Amino acid sequence: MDYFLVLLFVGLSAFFVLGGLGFSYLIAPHKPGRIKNAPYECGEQPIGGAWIQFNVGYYLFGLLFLVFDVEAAFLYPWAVAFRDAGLTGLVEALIFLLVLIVGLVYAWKKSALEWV
Amino acid sequence: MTVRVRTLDDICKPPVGAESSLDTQEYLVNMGPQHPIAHGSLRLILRLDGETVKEVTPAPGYVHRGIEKMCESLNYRQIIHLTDRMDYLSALMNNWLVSKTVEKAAGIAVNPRIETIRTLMAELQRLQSHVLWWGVLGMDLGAFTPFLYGFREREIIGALFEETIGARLTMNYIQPGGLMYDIHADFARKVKEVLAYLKPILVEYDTLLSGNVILQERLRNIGILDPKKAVALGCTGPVLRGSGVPYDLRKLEPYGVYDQAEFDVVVGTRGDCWDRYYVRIEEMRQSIRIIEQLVDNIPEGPYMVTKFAAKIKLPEGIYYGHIETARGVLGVTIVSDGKSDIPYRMHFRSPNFNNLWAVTALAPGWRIADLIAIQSSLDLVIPDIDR
Amino acid sequence: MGLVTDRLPRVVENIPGGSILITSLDAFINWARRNSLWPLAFGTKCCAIEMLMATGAPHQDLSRFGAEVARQSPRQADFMVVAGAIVKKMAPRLRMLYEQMAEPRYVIATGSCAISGGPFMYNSYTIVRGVDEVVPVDVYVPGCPPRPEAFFWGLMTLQRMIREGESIARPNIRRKPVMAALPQGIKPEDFREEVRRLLEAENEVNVDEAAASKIWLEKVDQWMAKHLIKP
Amino acid sequence: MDGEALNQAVIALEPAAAKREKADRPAVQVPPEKLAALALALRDEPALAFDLLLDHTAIDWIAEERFELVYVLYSTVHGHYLMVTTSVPRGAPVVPTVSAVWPIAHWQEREVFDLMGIQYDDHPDLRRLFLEDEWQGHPLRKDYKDDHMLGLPK
Repeated sequence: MDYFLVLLFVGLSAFFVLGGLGFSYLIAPHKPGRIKNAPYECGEQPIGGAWIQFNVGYYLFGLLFLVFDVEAAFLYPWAVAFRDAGLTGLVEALIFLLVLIVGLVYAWKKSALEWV
Repeated sequence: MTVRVRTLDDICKPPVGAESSLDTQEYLVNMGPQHPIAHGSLRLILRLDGETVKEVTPAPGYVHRGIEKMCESLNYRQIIHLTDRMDYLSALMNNWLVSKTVEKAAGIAVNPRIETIRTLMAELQRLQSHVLWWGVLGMDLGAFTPFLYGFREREIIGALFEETIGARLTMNYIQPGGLMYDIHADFARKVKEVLAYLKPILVEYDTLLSGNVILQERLRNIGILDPKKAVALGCTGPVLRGSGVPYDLRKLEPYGVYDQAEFDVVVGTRGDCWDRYYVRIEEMRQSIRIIEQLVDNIPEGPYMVTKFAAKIKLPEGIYYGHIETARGVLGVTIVSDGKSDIPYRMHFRSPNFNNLWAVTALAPGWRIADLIAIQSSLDLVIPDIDR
Repeated sequence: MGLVTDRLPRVVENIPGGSILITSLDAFINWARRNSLWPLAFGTKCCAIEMLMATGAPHQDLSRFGAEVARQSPRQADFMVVAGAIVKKMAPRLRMLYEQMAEPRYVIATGSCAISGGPFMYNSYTIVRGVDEVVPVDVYVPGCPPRPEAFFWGLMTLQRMIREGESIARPNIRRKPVMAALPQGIKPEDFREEVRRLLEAENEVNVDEAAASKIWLEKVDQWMAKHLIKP
Repeated sequence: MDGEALNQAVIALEPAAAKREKADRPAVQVPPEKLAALALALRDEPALAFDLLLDHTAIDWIAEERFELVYVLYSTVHGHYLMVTTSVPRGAPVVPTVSAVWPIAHWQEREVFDLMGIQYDDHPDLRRLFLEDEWQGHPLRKDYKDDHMLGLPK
């Protein structure tokens, strides 16, 4: 029976997301043009292509962010069910955090965090 | 005799790094005419390697209206309204400069009342300009609230101008031979009220922004301009004084009644963005000191020495005058052929034009965020660069 | 592309009850659009201080009209505030910025420099005399610089134009310039009739040729002759 | 040093220099070929030490068929001013650059080249500063004709 709430929740969120996009998709005028699709550079023609070799630091930062973002996402359900998870739940969460802390320290020592 | 005229496209060719090599390639980005950091329309072509700026090539000219060509067909009174459209944040000082140079050349003596009112108005305008700069610096570095504080003060000082001059931005108030109108009846009382209000405000500015650790982190030791380099690059005003050179025309060549007011020249030590920032905050305090000493005894007398429509003819010759505006030394070179009241040639030495090129010397090596801090600490007004 | 977005409103209109649906939908959409107009901060000169900064500041507050979010990139802007003189070197960039704005887009030309070249009209070899030679302008706010309240009146005029003339069946209708500071004696009916009569297709502007030509003077005479309400 | 003494000192330094009358501050006139040497001397001479180039502009004397270039110098050490002018025929307006002596001259000369059309030889990066690169003519010259310029109505 209580699955109805989950269905309602999923339905509402889908409605808001798809409804917003769909409504504006139907109603908003859509006139793509050559200049309109050109990349915006403060009113100037962009110089040179964007397909270049750039610094690897961007990728490293992106990766680290992804890892710790997902970690935060996992912590949310644990925090909700914190009270009835009892002591075992707490220890498991700490172990999970510890593993990620080790990863962070490793990245720190390998100076992946310093921006070159 | 090698004269080679190049074009902007020679600069704009994208640098090609070796495709296969491991090192990163550089690329060109336009911080173009429409950009929040360009207070106006200034285009900076940045050669970037990842985040670090390799080279900055400013390309001004997007607001070049040819004011110097227009001055060759207007007489001296009509030129005044063009001057406050160049550096609109120190409009009164621009007017004062042309009036002062024309009066000295034509031999018109101006009575002390006019001199005192001119000095008062110039210092109020300097306060208003620094207050706006402070708000916009906060906004450039990401903090939006200083912008609201800054403009609150700007409106209060603007109200003073509006009562006497009637304009908020383009003043056209100081004419060769005196002033456009006399000051408002209770001008002195209102100025004292505003000063009493502004003193605690400056303390509030320090606690709000100056003491903020993020701002100090963004400004300290960034874009260090040593004195030799600053003088070589022709910087003047708070940019030069921030590097430690005490070059302030109000002290060296006292014009108006600056010699009657006792104030000191604010000089920085290291010449980084923080010094240029704090020099302007201190200058605001000095301006308040000057106004306080002058506002009580404004001498009596007519506010206009020559008839308004009188033709002012300058004897033949070349005259150079300059004045200390909020951004540096604004100079004017008037060449008169002695026959008519229209100048033969007029050239403005704009402070922003010379301070702009410090960016090319300061920016390489820093990251884009530091470039924003450097550009904002130089306090540029673009129409003054392009004239 | 556009089978759905462009034809749907017209298809619905032909169904007997359709036009009621369209107009009521219009009313709602126009209400939503006009109360959240985001300006593209495009200040070149002293008007920028008055129009974009002073109006956004606490004393004269632009957020009363829902327009205080000054976007820097044309992608997220609804209307472009041309504040300050436009010179020949800037005209193509201005046109490019206008092209890169998302539909439905409007232009408010503030300050006499943007309207007619202002104090730089004579003896200036680079000024473009009037921004309407480069981008189709919707509202003019005269003044040098106009007071922030004058800019609000211009903004309210634009909002009234959106309420009157905008429709999803014919999106982004290009409108002839309407003076924001309406001369005395102009009644709301004249205003509504003016907007309805001005629904024209967008005219292509050749930037280089337009910026160089002096069509501004004849344009004003035509406009004054056509629209001046004889007392 | 004050006006007159300054003029004599510069003339002593550079015999080809002459005093320029009708100027409101000490001014010296010098032929263009001597300009580069004088500029270097003015900056490095300890007694003069002109290290700040305040302003550089050009005047188009169309009646006398010459351009006059004006350099306003200031010494932050001694605190005195000097105006150095040099004249160049309108036909071949070529002047040696002083951007090696005062780096700011690099851009001031570019502005004068852009608006007045005076060529600076071995200037590191001589291009137009304000106007587009394909702009025809130099606007600040007295004989500059442009139909875009609206004349004042009589």
